[in-house]
Amino acid sequence: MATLNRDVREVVREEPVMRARILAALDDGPMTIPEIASAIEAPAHEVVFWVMGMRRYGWLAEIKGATVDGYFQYERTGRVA
Amino acid sequence: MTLVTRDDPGTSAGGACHVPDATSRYDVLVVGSGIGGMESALKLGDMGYKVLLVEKEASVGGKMILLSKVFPTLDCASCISTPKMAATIHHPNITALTYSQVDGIRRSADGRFHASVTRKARYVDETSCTGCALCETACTVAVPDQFNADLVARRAAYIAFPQAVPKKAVIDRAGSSPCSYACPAGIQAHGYVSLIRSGEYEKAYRLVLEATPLVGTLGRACYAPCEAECTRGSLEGTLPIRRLKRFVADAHDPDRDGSGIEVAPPNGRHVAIVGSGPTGLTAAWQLARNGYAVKIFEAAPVAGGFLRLAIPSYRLPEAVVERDIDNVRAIGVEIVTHTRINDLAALKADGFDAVLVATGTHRSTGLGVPGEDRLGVLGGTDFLRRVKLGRPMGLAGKRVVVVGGGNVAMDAARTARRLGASSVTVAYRRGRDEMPAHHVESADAEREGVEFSLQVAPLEVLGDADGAVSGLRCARMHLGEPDASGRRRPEPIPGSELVLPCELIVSAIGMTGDPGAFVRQVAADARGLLAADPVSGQTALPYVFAAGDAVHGPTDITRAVGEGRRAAHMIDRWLTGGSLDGFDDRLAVVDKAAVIARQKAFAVRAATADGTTLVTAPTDFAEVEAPMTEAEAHEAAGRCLDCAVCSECRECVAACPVDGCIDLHARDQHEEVEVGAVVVSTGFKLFAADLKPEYGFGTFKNVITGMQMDRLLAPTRPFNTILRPGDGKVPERIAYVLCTGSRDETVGNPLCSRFCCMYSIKQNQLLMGALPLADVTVHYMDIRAPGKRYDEFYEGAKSMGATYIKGRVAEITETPEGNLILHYEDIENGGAITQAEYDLVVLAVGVQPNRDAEQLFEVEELALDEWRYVDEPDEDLNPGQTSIPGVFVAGAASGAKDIADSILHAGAAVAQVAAHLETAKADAEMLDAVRKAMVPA
Amino acid sequence: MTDQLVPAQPTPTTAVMEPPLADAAGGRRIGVYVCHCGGNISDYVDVEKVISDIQDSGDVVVAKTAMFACSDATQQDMVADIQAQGLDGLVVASCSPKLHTYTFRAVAGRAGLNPYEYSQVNIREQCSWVHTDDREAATAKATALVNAGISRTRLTTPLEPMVVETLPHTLVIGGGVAGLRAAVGLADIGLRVTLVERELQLGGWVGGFGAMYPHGRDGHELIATLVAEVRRRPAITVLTGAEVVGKAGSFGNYLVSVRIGGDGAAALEIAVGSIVVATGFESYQPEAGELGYGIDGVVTLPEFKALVDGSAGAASGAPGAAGSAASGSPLTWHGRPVRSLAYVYCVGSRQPADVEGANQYCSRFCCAATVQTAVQVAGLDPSIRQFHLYRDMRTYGKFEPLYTEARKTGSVFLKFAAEEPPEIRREAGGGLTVTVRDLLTERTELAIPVDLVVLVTGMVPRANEELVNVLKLPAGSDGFFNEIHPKLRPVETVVDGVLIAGACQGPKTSAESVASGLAAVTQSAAILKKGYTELDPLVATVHAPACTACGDCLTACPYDAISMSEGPDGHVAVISPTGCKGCGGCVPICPENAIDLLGYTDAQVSSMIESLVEVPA
Amino acid sequence: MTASVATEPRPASGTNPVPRILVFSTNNISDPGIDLAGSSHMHYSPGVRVIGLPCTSGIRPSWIVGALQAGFDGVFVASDGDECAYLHDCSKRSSAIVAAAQASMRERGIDPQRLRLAAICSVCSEPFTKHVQQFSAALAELGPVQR
Repeated sequence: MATLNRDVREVVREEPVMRARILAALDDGPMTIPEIASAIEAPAHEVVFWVMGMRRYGWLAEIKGATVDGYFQYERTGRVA
Repeated sequence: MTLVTRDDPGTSAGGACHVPDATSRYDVLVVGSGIGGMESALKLGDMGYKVLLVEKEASVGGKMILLSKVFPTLDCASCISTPKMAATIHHPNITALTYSQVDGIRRSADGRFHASVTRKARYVDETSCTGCALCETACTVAVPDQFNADLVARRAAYIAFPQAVPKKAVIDRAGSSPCSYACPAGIQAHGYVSLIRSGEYEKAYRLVLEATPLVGTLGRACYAPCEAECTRGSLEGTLPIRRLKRFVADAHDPDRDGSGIEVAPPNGRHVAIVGSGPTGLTAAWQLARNGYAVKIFEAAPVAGGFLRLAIPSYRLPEAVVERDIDNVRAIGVEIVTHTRINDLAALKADGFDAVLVATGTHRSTGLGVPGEDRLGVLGGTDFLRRVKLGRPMGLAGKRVVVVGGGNVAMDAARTARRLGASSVTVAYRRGRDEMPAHHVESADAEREGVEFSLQVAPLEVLGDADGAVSGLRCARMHLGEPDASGRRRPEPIPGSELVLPCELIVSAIGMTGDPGAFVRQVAADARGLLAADPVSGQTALPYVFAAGDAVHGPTDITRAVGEGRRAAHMIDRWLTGGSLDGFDDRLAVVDKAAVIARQKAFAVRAATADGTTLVTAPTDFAEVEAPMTEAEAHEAAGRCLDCAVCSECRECVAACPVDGCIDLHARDQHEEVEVGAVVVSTGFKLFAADLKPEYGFGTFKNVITGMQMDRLLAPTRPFNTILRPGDGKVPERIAYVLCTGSRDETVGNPLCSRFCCMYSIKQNQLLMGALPLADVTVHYMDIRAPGKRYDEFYEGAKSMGATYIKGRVAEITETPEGNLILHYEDIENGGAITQAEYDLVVLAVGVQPNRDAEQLFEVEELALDEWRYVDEPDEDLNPGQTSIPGVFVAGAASGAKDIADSILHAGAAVAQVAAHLETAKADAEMLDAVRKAMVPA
Repeated sequence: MTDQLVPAQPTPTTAVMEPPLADAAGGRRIGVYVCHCGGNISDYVDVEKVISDIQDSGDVVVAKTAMFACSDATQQDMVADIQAQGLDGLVVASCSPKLHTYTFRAVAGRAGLNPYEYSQVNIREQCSWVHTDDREAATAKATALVNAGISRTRLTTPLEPMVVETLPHTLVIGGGVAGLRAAVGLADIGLRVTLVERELQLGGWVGGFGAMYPHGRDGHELIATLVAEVRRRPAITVLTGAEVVGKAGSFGNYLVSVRIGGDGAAALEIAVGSIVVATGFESYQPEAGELGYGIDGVVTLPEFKALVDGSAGAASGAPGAAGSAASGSPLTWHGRPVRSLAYVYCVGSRQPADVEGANQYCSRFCCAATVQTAVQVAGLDPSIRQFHLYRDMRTYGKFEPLYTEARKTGSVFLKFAAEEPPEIRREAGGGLTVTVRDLLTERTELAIPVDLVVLVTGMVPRANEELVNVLKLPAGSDGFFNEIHPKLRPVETVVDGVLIAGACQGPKTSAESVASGLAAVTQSAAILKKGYTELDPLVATVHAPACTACGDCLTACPYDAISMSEGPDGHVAVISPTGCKGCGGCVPICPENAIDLLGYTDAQVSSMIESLVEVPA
Repeated sequence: MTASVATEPRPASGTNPVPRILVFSTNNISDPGIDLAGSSHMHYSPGVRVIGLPCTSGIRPSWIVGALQAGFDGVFVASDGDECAYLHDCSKRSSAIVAAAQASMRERGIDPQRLRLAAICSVCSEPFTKHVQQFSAALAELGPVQR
């Protein structure tokens, strides 16, 4: 797949585009990164960038304390714009 | 491709040229504010010396502040460095310039140094920024965060890191984005694209409104010079920037969204604008929002100039223009039509403080051949105007010849097709490639069935006795040498005539101005173009400004809009007593090659489909280009490369609570300083791990560097906890590969990097504390723990359960789950090549010299050692002394050092700096005494 | 130009109330400023309500909000208010004190108000931003915080930074490479120096070395150069055969006693501003039998280094002059040619923790010193076979090429495990055999016949109890002197103005010792160069009448800032304001509550607690 | 649960909506950590109020007891731990102060659980938030101090 090893700069740059899709995916409830990746059909390592960027700027947050098979779940915080 | 020229400092104003103040003097210049630089500056300051500290990043602190904890005490790096950072900034004897760089240092004959320092524009006023980070939250551009070792995004507007000192934001701008720079209308193309990418369509619409009310119009009829410059054009294709603008214009619903226009309170001044084309409308818009009372006088029955009188509706529907003009009316601009102005002085007498003449070029140039006065010969603009104003003109069954190769010719030809002409032929004297019409226009015309008769020039209009046209006699041409315009000059081929039979001839070979009755007040040239100052647009009558096509001849809408903005700016300056300049303060355009070079690779995306539907024989004036869907627009905007990093979307300006704190007009400032000594404390670079391809860094997502692990371990970490970057999993089996890029001739570095063993051991301990279930294995060559309490620290990690395996790792491979298989030599257990699987691998990258140090000195070269670290010619007795007298090196700029050794080394350098300054002072005093003694009594 | 279109921010509502005129005599006149921070505070805290809730507190004369407290305009406003209203206290409720303490102290200073009469109240980072979800509660909390700031300010007193005059004179103890370089460095900065050396001659260890790594410089020559530099500087007084036997006073003004000529000799009194301790190290002396030590042919690294230096001198200086010519070997031990030798590393270093009095530390210098010596030996005669039995080769940084060079010149490296050290025995035939299990070759046990075994002995702390007692120098668990902070303050000790340089602080190379000697110069100059230093006045004080002279506080202070003094009413504890670091650690120790930390007095903290708990009606 | 579970009615409603926690922090280390919680826009109870000191080794036990008697429901000591720049035995001293205060609290019938100590470093925004949230919840269960 051509997108397997995209430049970090390129992946990070797409966070604003991917935001709507990720937030939409999380409308149904909290998800782990592999779950988000399959929901939006994107590679998990790219989803890590988007989720962590969105977490940093307050769109989503992890559910503290518990992991599912070693993965944290992330949920919407209510920030919309 | 058009070459974009760099900003000419002579014409770009707006404070770009900073006149340096008189040279300021300091005792010492310290370059770099890592631990070595801070220690040097603090100690020199304590001794009473005046220190100038220059740091290229937005905060002092260097690399130490980014660490989790420090070995062997496991002190929190932040806790022990922030007090030092604050002390540095607040020291009464230290002037600390962050986000600044030393451009060059020259030693003068008296042994003192002269340095040029650039204070890079932060675009944020340091004194009024409160560090609240609202700008960062609002920013629409995401870039990798260098302070988090690229593990997470930051924004173009950002505060370096949570413990930054000073805690002030900065806006990351590499220049002007090519698209925005190319826009003659001054629209922030990059800005609205980045807003669309964020789903902020209404904000994007309003950003365009900042420049012009004609959003929908430009979204359709602009020839998009931005797209010609789009860096993405060299990849799979340019962004559809124009259509994105149309998308936001279409998405804007005034009833739902409101006008969103802020208007300053009336300032009591009145401006009259003659002509309601794009120049006049834009000028009116800008002036009215600035508090002026504006009235537009339009001779035609409708407002809009060419937008309503020339551009065919299939390209630009009337309703779109009307909606845009409503914007202007909505802020109180009065537009009177059917009113031709003959006397500009009368307007002044009527109470207008200034007048703008923006009458355009509506008069078609004649063919200049016999018979052109026949019925059936029409000027291009006249033809289009008749159609646009709805005067019936059935062309059913008629043959039409359009003479000319410009956009008006194409518009006329395509219009004629729609009116039912049986054939439409464009006659043009040069070839297809030389046609001035936009290539899309000529291509679309052809697709609609327009024929082209190229390299022909009219000789005579043929006709019948009643005066009706029957044909156009033409000469065939060939192309000779290039003329002044660079195009090859057409020359008739003797005896090569032909006749194009037709019933209607449209002459679209040029347009001229029509200065009308006020030509006695404002001079015009032979083409009817008004005389005005090329920069300000001011005419011989000081209160009269002229702008747009009426001055420059026919251009296009986008230039006309830009002319309107310029005219409004100049009129405002003139009426408020300012000098007539300062309109264009764009930053220099970024180098597209540099933009491309920022990325190692690009994923080629699907180019956006153009959305135009054309038929061979169009019969109506319905719009030919379909709108974009939201999904298309969102996706297309997502292809933007953020060439200038900051998109100038101005969201930060809107979010900042302090008025005027964020100022995108700020510019770099240059200072000259004179100092008695220099401390080079430029630190080191970390080895670029991808230079060891066998370890897969950059390819295997769960292979990270030691610095990345330090960030993951720090409480201000990029993720919510220690997770592997490949999929966000909490790692259970973690391996370290020591000596990555050190003790390794294959990468040209035979040296040991000195602290990688120790930081790895530190991380081992921290990992075992944070992830009690995790296994930690270290693949090492020799564990180098040669410092106070270092070996004890190593023993501590072993007793906590970390495993240390001697032997170099040959290769790392990846499993489909993203796990990593290390192929290594297990030296102590027989030396066989063994494999082990881990889910996270940390490469303990070593040190590389920071080549910045080499660039600092002009004339005299700063000697480097054989590994390109700053050389210390007498390290045994004078550590920190360099090859240049008065220049000292502190910390890792002279070779790998850990924190404690950097502190000691800085201390050593400082003692010698002080000695140097004292000697220089004593010498100067002695010289002074000698001079005094020589003065005769 | 569109910037001008943005309408001006609404003017901050400056709720200036009628200033209540002078309170009852003795009352304070406090000005309170509550910042909007452009919404960062006022969006979540009703700052107007805060003002109205606190304005009637006693002593508040001015209470205002400000859009930005830190803006120039507001600062000018504060200055004007302080002067016009005769304010004697200032409370600014805005952001973290880390951001603007200096700003508002300066405002107070400009207005003629003592900077310590100002209190910063953090209602942004610790209020509005953490309670964005509850405006009412955030407002109540902000009011309580401001009230606490007012309470604290009611009890402030004007304080001035203490100025300590310092003597431009440093005592350097130790005439090795670190001490000599420090003396030269101090003199070059304009300080006077007294250098005290216990031995009769200067030079220390380095003075005994020939070529040293990594630059091949000769130790004797380095010392000769330094000694010449010392002699050239009239500001340096050298006392050899001398020892420091007494110290009184405090930093900047110490009086030290130096005894010259051994026990019983008269002591010299010298007044100095700082003391640089550069007493160096001792070489580890193996126990008899430890790795064969005591067997003829088993030598320590310094012994071997001397042998090699001597041979090198002989080889280059006068060929054939030494006895080596006869044997045909440039290297001989007790007349026997050395054709092969083994180095055993980490002798006296990295000892297992379970050994009594183990030296657990790594001695840092010895790996590089040994490989450098091996290269030297190979230079004498490349046919000499050299075996290195090591644990980890620690040729850190730029020393790594030395290790490479040693391998290139024929040295063989064998790695042994700590728990399986090599065994050394003398064979009947007179030769030595070193037996080692080599980890690098499948743990093969090798018996290597050699002519000489070099025990790579590390550094141990120099025993010098008298000096430790005189200077009250703390030592770490490894026995080396302890710095105050191992990362950031490596030459300072808990005793102000007493600095440690060179290997007395921990194992170092010669060049590193020089660097730390110079770092101690810098540290001395930082406190002595100006002739005075300024100290923060927020220090502990004793309320003498309450003091019962129990002495508990004396042991509580690691900085020796507290002493017992004879007062008019008997003994009382006295805290030296220049020795006190202002930590307050003695405050809770005092059973009589007789100690207060200025700026954080019992009365102030108690009144702040009262204000903080209060929930306004 | 201890015997001090609310047996008395709580004070008049509205005066004590959330447990009030007095925090002693240190100017150089823990206070910046608490500030960071703010600049990261984390949330904790508005009952938390902070007094900054140079070092937690300087806290008088009487301040702690006094705070609890004056109306605070709990006291949290955010100490420097090993990062203390003043006292190498800071942790030990701070613990001793806490122990002394708890002894004094016991004498007065105040549950020693109302006093907590933790090392909070300059970037410990999350740990601090977590500590005071948990403490707040625990104090809510304990109910008001019986005075």
